[in-house]
Amino acid sequence: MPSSDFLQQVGLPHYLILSAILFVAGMAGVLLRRNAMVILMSVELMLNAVNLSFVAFSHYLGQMDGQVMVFFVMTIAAAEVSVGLAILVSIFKRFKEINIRFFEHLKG
Amino acid sequence: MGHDIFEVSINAIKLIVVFLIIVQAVPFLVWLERRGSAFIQNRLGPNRIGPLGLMQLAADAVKFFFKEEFVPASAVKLLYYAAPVVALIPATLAFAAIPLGQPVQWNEYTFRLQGYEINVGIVFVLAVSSLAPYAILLAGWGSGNKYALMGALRASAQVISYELALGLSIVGMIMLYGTFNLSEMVLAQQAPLSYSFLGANWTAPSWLPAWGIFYQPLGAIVFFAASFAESNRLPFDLAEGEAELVAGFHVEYGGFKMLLFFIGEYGHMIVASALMVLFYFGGYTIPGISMADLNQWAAEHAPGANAASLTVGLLTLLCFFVKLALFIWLFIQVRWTLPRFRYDQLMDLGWKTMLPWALFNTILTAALVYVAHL
Amino acid sequence: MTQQTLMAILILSPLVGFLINGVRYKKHSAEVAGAIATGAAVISFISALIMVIDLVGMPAEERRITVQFFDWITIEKLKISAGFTLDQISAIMVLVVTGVGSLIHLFSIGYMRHDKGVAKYFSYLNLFLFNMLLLVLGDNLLVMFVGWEGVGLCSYLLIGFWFTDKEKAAAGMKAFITNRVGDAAFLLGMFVLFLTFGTLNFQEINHMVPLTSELMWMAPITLGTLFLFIGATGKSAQIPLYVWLPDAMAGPTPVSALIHAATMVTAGVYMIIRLNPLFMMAPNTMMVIAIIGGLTAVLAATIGMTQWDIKKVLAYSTVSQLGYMFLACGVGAFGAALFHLMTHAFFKALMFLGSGSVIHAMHEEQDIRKMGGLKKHLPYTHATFFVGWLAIIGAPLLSGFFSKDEILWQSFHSPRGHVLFWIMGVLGAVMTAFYMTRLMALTFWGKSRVSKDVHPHESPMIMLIPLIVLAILSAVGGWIGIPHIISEILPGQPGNILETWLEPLIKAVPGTEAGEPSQEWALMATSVTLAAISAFVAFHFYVKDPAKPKKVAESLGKVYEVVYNKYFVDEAYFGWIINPLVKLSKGIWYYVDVNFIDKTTYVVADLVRGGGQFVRGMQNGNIQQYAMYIGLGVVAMMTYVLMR
Amino acid sequence: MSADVFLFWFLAILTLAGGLTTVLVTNPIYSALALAFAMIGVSALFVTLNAYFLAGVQLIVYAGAVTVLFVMVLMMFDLKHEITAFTRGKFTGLVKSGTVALLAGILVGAIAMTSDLFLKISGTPEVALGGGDGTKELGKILFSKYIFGFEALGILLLIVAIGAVALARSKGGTHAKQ
Repeated sequence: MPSSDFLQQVGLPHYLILSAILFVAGMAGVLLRRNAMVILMSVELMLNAVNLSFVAFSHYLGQMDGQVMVFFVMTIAAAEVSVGLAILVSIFKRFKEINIRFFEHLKG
Repeated sequence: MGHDIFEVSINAIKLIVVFLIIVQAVPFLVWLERRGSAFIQNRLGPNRIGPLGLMQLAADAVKFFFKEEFVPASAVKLLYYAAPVVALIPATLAFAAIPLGQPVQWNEYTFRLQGYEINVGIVFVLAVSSLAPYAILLAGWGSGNKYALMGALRASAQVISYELALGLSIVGMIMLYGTFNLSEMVLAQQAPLSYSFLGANWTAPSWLPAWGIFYQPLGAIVFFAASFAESNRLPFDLAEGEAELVAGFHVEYGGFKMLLFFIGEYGHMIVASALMVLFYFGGYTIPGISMADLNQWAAEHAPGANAASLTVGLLTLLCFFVKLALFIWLFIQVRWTLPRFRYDQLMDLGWKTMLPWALFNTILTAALVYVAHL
Repeated sequence: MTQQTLMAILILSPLVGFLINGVRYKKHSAEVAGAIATGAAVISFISALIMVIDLVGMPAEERRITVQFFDWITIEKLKISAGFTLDQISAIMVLVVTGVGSLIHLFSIGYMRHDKGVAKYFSYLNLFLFNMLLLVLGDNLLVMFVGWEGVGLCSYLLIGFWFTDKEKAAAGMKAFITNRVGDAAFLLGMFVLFLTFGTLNFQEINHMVPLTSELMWMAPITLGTLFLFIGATGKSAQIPLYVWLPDAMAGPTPVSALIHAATMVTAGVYMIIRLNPLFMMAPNTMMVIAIIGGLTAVLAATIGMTQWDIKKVLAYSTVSQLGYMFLACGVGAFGAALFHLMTHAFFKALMFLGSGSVIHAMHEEQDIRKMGGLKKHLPYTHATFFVGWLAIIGAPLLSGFFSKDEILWQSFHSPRGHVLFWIMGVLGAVMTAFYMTRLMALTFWGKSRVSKDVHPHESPMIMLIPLIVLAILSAVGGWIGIPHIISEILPGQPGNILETWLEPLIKAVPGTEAGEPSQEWALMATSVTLAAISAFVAFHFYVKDPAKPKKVAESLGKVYEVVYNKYFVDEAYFGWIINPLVKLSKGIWYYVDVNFIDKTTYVVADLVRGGGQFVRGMQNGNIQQYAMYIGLGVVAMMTYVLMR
Repeated sequence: MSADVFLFWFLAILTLAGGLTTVLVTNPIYSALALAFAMIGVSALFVTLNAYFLAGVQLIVYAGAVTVLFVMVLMMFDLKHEITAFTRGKFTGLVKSGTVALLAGILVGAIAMTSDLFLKISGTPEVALGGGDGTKELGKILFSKYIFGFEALGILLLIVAIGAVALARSKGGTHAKQ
């Protein structure tokens, strides 16, 4: 049971812990889920967790750089999703299958 | 928000009022649309009940309330029920961020005629309205109907693709006025129109206000067209193209849920027109009269400062609503005059025509601003 | 025009000619190619002339044109600029190189007309000229070394010009490899000098030299100069590295004239003259140089007396004349060395070209036993050759006489000199007179031994003009260095122009007292008379009764055999140096490379493959597992960071 | 419990619920919607951190574009509930879960080890941002200090757009044969 002032004063650690939990949850999704779509979503979740910690740091350290990083992360996330979804769509069109284990057969 | 009970309560009331504006405008707009379409098509339209058929509104409302609560068997309950509510959110939230009039100075309190003041208002409005597709998708998926699903997919695709053009067309204004704040943007448009470029100045006759459309005509056009698509209205209403998909994503909806969808759609319309007014037509400022003169005049003629600022606030509010009404009528007019696009035409227009023009506008503005600031 | 542009033209025009001819060399005809090449040579000769005239215009003390084109190498201590300098020494050398070079280009047009790769030949010739100019004009040892290597390369290319013939290709390789030995020594010398002086620039070195005596730098200087001298022996064909020059005669005759008589082989001498203050500080080196030079002069002369190939004879004569120059350097008479270098360039080029004309006339026949009585067939060639002969055997008032006499007098008189050196010199002179007369006799005089199917004919004008010009030069060229004793009795006492010209750069050996005129007269008379006698003997042998030489040879017996086979030097090299080297390297190849290095690399390769096989197992295409590896990596890293 | 603290806990719980649902729910559409929920929560958290502009961008990019794309694609695929939503192999599943647990432990440990330091920091709210939202500062730093990264991202986006179009046009990826 966390102490009461942990509940009372919200500080950097709270945000960090939150983002850590989100990150780990996303990682679990990436590692354990079978649906490629869901895996992509989990990746998004991880990225968001990282963004959160970035913003928290930039807020509490009073520096903008963290927010810039968030900017970049968002851009890269968008790019990654668009390509990933395009690949998934084209594979699904062809094989009617988005189970991650199935992708092992796409060698060569 | 507030510091003492009076201010807080006033603000709370303000929020409720803003919400009600959206909600209550809808029946009126429905009536307006029906009458307007009737006039356009040489009909009379609803004119039986009450003067000018205005009681029709009440009748519709009653009908909506008392319709049967119907859920298709193949529906996904949760999503089916969630969709209409979600549909309500973006419009209302966005509208709440729009300054409707000059802030009223009441003793030591300042009341903005606006749901809430946000420093990055434009971004907020865009962000909120970018949530619109969810309602459509939820509805389409939830009501387990292939027409609905297709409509939903179309609609959301359309909305996403036109968001780009929409956002880009505003960027020009943002660069010009250097602010994300809607109120500041409005105030920046009150000065008399004058171009100054590389030292050369040209000032228009004083009755011509410095509206954004004079600086960003291309942006204005693109924005206007894109806002049509955003609010899923003709000529872009493929989501509910009666011909191919019965009624699009809200086939399965009836009664009050349908009404909520209506509210969402008309809310979109209102927000779009309001943004049009804000960005390109000087917001709540009265053309030809700068705010300073207005305050001056009010201070002379009204008893007491509070009354003066109140009058000014109301005047500006009135002016804003007049402009808004004009644009809404424009929406209706367009709806009943233009035919509907084909889907590929729609996508071509969005991606191959409007997006490039918006980009061009942005780059041009950037270049001009840069040169002007040299 | 500024000095810079002039210098650029002087150096670059042969390069341009080389490029023009070198590109698409199969397309150019002999005339076009020759015109281009000769034009390039002449242009650089003219610009050199202009610059030298400027030089003469300057006051005697600062007669130096230095042009720094750009900084070539800059490593913090080592600063080398592509700089070129024209001073009294390089002026003479440049004039000789470009002038004689142009003449020989002209000659080649006629000589090489019927050759297929004529344009290639001319491009090589121009390239050689360019490199030679680098060598001569470079104001630091490195630029000189570039030229040094370049001329070596060109000599290789031109010796092996007819590379389809195995022996000629082999001769080219021999020359190249032998030069390598010298070049290695040259490099070592450069290193030593750089370590000692911290610079490679001639001026700076020569300025520092006076300080060296109190800085106790004798040892490094002696070492460096010795190394440089070995390099010189390589390039200038001295004992023990002279063996390549006679074989180098495999190349076209004009090449032999230009490279292996007039210019390239004198590079070593030039280098020593260039650094004369430095060598002055190293008496031991000077002694070595003198001994080697004298020995080479005598040895090569003895071999030359027995050869039957016209060009071989000339080659050995070249070697012995180079020996003279080194002898002069050794006794500190650098001026005399330069003087002899110039005159030798004239008359040796003349004789080579003349022999070329003879060979041309005899349809590529080089054996003088099959010649004789060519006088009536080729009168002009004979006349010019005659002048050359007089010059080389030191007939009075011709160029060879003055330079050779200068050398002999100095070798006797200079404090670094010794009577033995003088004796060597005189021996060399006598033998030179002998074999040159023999050559003349067998080639031009006496009754013809030409086989019936050969019809000798005089060469075309384009080949005769250079001969005539060179003949004039080798007749009068020596008059710029008339010794005092003669100039005193001459009307108007012209004095020793060359000496006064070189005076600021080449100081006399310390402790030289004024020579005794009577003594000098005596020595001069001795050498001249001895040479005359031996010439007469040779004439008697080979024209009056040709049976005599055979008898003499038999009477000498073994000795003659040894001399005829060039003292078996090549065989010795093969037996004691080359074959052991080949064996050794074969052994190393087999035991070290094949059995050790390759084997180890195989083992390593197998290890890598095994590792790859193992890792491949992990790479099973299960993306989530990869993600897991990444996660584990992150965990590891974070644990490290936290535990640290 | 003051307003902002309450806000934080509220949003935190919201976001966590969204994230966990994303991972745990077997119907991909629900997880997509939950993801959108989490995104909105995160952007709200940004607001509590005074990063208004980023909050807006977060909504537009993630909630407005990315997740909508997910939902649309899923609806096109029309997937039923998966029989095996989670990895089946016992051992690998264990190992992976172990990895996750390890990472979680490490992260929490790290934060715990350094939390006092953070608390010290968190004592001083930001000053450089001049109180209100630092949109202007963000723009300035983005276009001065990080301009190169910005340009690079632009190029990246262009390439991605082209690649996505190419993929979408190709009939079923590399194995296309008709």
